Amino acid sequence: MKRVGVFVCHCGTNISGTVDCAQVAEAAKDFPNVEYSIDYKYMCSEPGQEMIKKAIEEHKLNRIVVASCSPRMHEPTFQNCVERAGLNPYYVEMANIREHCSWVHPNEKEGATEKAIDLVRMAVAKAVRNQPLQKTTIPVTDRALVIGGGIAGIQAALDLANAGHVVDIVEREPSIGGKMAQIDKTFPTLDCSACILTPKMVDAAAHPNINLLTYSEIEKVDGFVGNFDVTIRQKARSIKMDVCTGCGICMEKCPVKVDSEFELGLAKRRAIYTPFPQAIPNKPVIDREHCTYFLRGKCGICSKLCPAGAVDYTQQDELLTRRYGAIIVATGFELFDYSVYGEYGYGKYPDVITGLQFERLINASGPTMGKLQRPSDKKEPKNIVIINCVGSRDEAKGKSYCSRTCCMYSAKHASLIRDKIKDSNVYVFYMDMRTPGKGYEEFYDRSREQYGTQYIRGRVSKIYPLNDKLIVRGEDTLLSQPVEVEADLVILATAMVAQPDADKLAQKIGIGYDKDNFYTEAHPKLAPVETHTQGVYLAGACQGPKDIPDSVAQASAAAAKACGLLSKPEILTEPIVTEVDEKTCAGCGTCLLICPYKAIDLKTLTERIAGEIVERKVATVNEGLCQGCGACTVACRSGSIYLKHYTDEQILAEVNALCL
Amino acid sequence: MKYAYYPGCSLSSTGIEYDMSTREIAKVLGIELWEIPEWNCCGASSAHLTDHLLALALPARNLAIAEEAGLDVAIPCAACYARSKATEVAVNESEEMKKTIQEVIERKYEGKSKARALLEIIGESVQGDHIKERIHILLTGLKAACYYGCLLVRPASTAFDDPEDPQSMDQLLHLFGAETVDWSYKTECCGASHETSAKPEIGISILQKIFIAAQNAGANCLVTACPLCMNNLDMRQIEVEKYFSTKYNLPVFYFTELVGLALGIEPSKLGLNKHFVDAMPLVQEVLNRKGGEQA
Amino acid sequence: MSVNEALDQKTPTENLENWQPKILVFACNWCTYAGADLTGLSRLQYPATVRILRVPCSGRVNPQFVIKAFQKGVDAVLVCGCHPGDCHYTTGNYFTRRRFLLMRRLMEYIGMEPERLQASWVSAAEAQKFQQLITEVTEQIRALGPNRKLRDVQWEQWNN
Amino acid sequence: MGTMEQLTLQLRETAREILESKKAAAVIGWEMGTFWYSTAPAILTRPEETERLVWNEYCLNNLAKYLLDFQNTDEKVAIFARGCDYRGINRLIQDKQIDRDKVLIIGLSCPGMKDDKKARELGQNADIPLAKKCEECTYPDALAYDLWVGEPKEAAKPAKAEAKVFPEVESLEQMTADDKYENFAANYEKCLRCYACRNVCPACSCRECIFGNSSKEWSAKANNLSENMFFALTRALHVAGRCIQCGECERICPVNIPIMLLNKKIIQDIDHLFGPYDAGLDPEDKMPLGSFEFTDPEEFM
Amino acid sequence: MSSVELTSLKAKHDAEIQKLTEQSGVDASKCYQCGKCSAGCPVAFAMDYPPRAIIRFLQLGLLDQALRSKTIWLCAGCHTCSVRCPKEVDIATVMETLRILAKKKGYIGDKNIDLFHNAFLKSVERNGRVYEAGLVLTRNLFGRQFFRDTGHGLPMVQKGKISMLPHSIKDNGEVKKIFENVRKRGGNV
Repeated sequence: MKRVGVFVCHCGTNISGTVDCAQVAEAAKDFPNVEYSIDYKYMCSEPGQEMIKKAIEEHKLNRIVVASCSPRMHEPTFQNCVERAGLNPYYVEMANIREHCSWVHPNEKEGATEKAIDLVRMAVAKAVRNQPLQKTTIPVTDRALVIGGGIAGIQAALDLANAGHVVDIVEREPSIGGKMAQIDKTFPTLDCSACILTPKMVDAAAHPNINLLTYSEIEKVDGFVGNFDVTIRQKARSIKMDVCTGCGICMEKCPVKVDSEFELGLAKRRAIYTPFPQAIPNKPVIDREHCTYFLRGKCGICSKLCPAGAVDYTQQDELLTRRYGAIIVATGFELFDYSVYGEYGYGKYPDVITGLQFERLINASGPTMGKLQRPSDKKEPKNIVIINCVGSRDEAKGKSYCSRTCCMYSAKHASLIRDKIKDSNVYVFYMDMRTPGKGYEEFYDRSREQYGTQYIRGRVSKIYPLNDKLIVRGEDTLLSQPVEVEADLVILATAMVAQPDADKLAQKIGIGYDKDNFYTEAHPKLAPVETHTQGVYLAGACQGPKDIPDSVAQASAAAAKACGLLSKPEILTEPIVTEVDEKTCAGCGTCLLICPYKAIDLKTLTERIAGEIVERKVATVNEGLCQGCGACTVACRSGSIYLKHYTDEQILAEVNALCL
Repeated sequence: MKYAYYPGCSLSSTGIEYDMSTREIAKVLGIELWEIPEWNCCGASSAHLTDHLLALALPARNLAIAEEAGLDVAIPCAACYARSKATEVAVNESEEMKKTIQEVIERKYEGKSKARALLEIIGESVQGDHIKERIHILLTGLKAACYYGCLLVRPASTAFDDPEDPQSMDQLLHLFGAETVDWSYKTECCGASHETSAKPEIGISILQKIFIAAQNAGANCLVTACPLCMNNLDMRQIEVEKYFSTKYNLPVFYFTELVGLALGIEPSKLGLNKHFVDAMPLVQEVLNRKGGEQA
Repeated sequence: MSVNEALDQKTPTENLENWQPKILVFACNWCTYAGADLTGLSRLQYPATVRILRVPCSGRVNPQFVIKAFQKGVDAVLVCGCHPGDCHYTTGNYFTRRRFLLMRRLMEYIGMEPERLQASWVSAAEAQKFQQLITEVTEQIRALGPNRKLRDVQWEQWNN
Repeated sequence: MGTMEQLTLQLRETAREILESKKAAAVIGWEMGTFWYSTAPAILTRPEETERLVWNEYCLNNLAKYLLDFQNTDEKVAIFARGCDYRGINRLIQDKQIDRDKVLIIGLSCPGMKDDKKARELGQNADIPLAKKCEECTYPDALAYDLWVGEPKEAAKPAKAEAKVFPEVESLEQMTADDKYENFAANYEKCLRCYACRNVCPACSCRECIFGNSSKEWSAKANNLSENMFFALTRALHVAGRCIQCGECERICPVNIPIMLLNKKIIQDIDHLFGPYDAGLDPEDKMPLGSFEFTDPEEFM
Repeated sequence: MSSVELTSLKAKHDAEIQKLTEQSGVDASKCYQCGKCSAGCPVAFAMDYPPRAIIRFLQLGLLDQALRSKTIWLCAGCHTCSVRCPKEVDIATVMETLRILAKKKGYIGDKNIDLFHNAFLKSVERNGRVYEAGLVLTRNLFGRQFFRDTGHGLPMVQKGKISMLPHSIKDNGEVKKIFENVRKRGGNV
């Protein structure tokens, strides 16, 4: 038997100044199931709440309607109140007769009172249909997964580890370090990238709370916040990690030479290799695609030479499944492949290089030991052209966004070139200079004033070879004249783009990504490191182009968010989620298409029909993932998926009540 | 394969050798060309620059006749091709435009008959092994700078080859034993597509760049697929040489002439003797190698 | 009962001069409901013709609710939610948009005046927009008069 | 192309072969009905039964929905399919009601069926017009199939997807609001709520329809005009973006309600608002109401 | 250098520029003035304004300046600009549309060019094709240039490249009808 109590609040005169509260309370007495109805000055006050509690006891009320201010204001107050009186908090329903009534209709007293009565009638109709709901708790596994071992991933892992949480870093390359390890100097301070990165790499490797899983990839992510079950593929390294001493003899003697990924094709590496000398872990892997032993079954030199006997050709990929409470995605970026630019030679001209290749060319530990020479004939270039916005701000090439770091790194390159080659000329073709960072504009100023970089406002239309030069043709749009530079070397400031498989990873984890495959934050301003999937956070350039300071800052922010989650043994979940009526669900899967959280899945139901065991598919909701929007319920034709607390029945009851 | 053939005005006059060589090689390659009866001028840039509808309607009549015969149209001239393609695209993109054009030309054109560049058609017809048997002479010794011009592969949305670095002509010539050079003026405008020659100094300096680039790339001839380019590159070459007191000596060929040569067709039947920059010495050179290099 | 008879029967008995329309507003919890709260906090006035029904997301609003509302005697229905891109649940309002683009055209097609089913994006900050919206819709519906179409006379008789 | 008599023989031959070789446990086709102008769906399981199969100008039934009879079996079922059956089959596949690999589609090219009601009126010797749904058909042939009966041919498909326009919908749109409503009401005043339209519809495959399920709030007990309209509009919304335009609902309606007028309106609107879409061509495609674009129009917002 | 008063300009030409946008199907506001078009233009060196500046004129409402420029007449229509534009602005089409409009307004940037087109089209209308010797040499031999280029003329005839005899196609006046129909629809032919 439903016994409803109605409590009409005056809110001082805020409500009663316009609405005849006594009349409302009186009218409510006639509504179906209403056993008790009263008005009072301040319902939210201590005596007001006492009044409710007492009425519940005295009149055996089991549904409560409070007509007062907005539920966004005091719903929790009254929920707590009835809970203290021994009722389920979801038995409370509120009628907003202040913000939605008295305050907006001060000159329509009669109309406002009539409206308040309607609103209470609606609330009563709904309250009668409210079901008890329980907040449930989910245990939280105190272990974090960081995907990606670049600077963002390392920073996030260190912060979490220092806060006392165990962290696994999964990195698909043989070493952590990421793109920052390839960079020579960093703007705007020009300090050496390796000098500030490698200590952090060492810290991460040595930290008792951090486990490195290099040469590993994410295979599968199941579960939900606090309880992600992640399957990690540890690729066969062909090296026994616990035996290898990292002496490097194997790498010296390996007969196979292939382009080094780390040196971006500017140098060779062996088939057994570490990507770079300061790699962590500093133990090699065998590249099975190129290793003679794996290709032809012969060779085995590394195995023969290894003093520790660490080479193991029989190693297999291993799958490892672990449970994590939180995931930080820090998978970084890739560089735009400029070979789609026919007008820049489709990547055919050896002396047209990318900014990152330039970093290797000018790096003291790079293929030329830091001597700047052009790839084709090893000559020292005198006239160097840098072209900004290659692959960014270019809709025709599919990327409309500004890559955010190129203006600055081009200014850095220009300065570094002039540092190395005093009699060189550097021309930077730019469209707009974007230097919104601390000390950035000053850095750009120095590249012009101190280093004499020539800035030309215009996009280059064509590069073509003439003898041993590259003719670079552009317009100086400030002069309104076509200009040409006879360049020895052209550096393209290519854009940062999402990892080529970013979408696939996002689908595995269940997070969103934008048209450019960068991961989508939960809110661009107020939740910039969260994702729409609770417990998954973003750090670094996987969310959008970012420079090092921004990546590090975001990594620490993501770590702080993850700490907040991991520091509690369990979390409460909102019980307003959807549920499936398996009897009527036809398993058509339309709801799956609608859910933004991938909270719905199909499962197989086995049942007995006319004596026969049959199987059929029905939808099932993961309550840990469902956020209770209810969009799926509308898509369900048979009404087989419903949102608790906002069922069709409840909403229609309100509609009916409004018309009575 | 059978195609409706649209030679266009140039091919019955300045570009006559293009017409001759096209018809000759088509015979050998088994391509049946049915000349569109009483075809009209495509309107060229004159119509294009005067009235949008006129520019679409003039080629539409030719396409309509071809459509009636159920044939796609083979078009040698890059300019005629560009105009006709524009019509085909416009009709297919908009029902309204289709209706308007049909009303203007007072014929039915549904956009089914496609405008196709001769280069593309020939390129397709030589695919497969059968062509090997047809080759009489390998064009060894030719170092061709393939000059596609600006209209053949633009706009990019409807182009049959890459607008910055097209390959179809290069591949075609490779098949017949010629070398082609990698150069970056393949699709730079020669200035002929429009009346820039009303200001000769403009045309001259554009042409000069093309000749220099071809020379620098090591080419000993230019090859084109457009009678307007041909006119400009061939006839004006001497003029440019005079103007800059230099000598390029780059014979200019239609790709069809070279294909014809390789197929063993007599040079005069291909119109090779009709060039301004004497092409015969180079042709002779190739022919003389015939003994040693016969396919 | 013929159609015309049915229509006649549905003529409300109230005096039309004092008649006030009954407008149902579906408001999403995160934007429009909060926007309506702000309208109150800002003391912006609008006619007492609307009844706001709170839903978590405009994506929860089933077009069938609209038909039911008309059946039961509502004069107009407004569906409100977050602006595209601002949905608390990321994508809910994009589905709302598709559903109600079709629904609105369908209702117009069967003879419902388009003013009687409207949709609008109102953010938590757009108090003024909410005020104007309600004022305008009320004016439009007052001009149209009570809704008779789709009404379920039987239900009304049984329940009153 | 052979005559329909010849094709009937081929149909039987094909069906027999399938059943004999056990490629499928049953074959769904058509057999003669009570009258010369009627046929009925036939579900055959034994080779000798295949002699009952016919393929004539009155094979009006869409067969797709009969596949649901085999929902709980593991056996493969063969089904004859023209364009409309084919689209119906895809509808059921997309709605996960049947597995593609449990269906053996035998493709047919349809010349268009004749109007059985007219046939009854005019008699056997008269020139009988095409059924309305066939007159408007844009996909007469199965677009993909496992077997094909008849002359091999490339399936006829509309050349380019364009937003559809239905003249009868357009003319209705021109009417005044009150006339529209009167027209709508007059149509649904007649509705008996027999649910034949639902039962025959390949897009209606719920285990339990909300109409007739008393545990759900939607279905009112009353059978009055208002509730009839609710039923009509709800059904139109439920098949929105999913209707394959087979026209079976309208054909089957015992009181001749022009049901397709609602469905076509929605189809036309979907085409114009979200881009041309024909349901049931590809079970993998994005359903208009199961997806969205950021750039969808905002005409009413 | 006088300053440009932008406020009134916009209002004055907004409608016309809007129409231009519709006709050409090209939205000049997409352009961010990078100059890639002008840098790649084979005739930019001869122009009074680079193509980029023409687009800029349209953005600001300086329609007259665009219409009176030589640039629109010098454009060779090679579409290099359009192919390379990072914002997918079809500059070549803008040039064409401007030229047609300029002609309608009687702004003829280059008399010779205009005369040539008129004569060319007249020939097409009359004969269905272009045959006259002066036109056969497509542009090279036209008008005053004819004499300058007589050096080529004679060999042309000798090489059998020019027929001196004009003749018409037997099209039952279809081509003439096309011109007429275009005129009926307001075509500026």
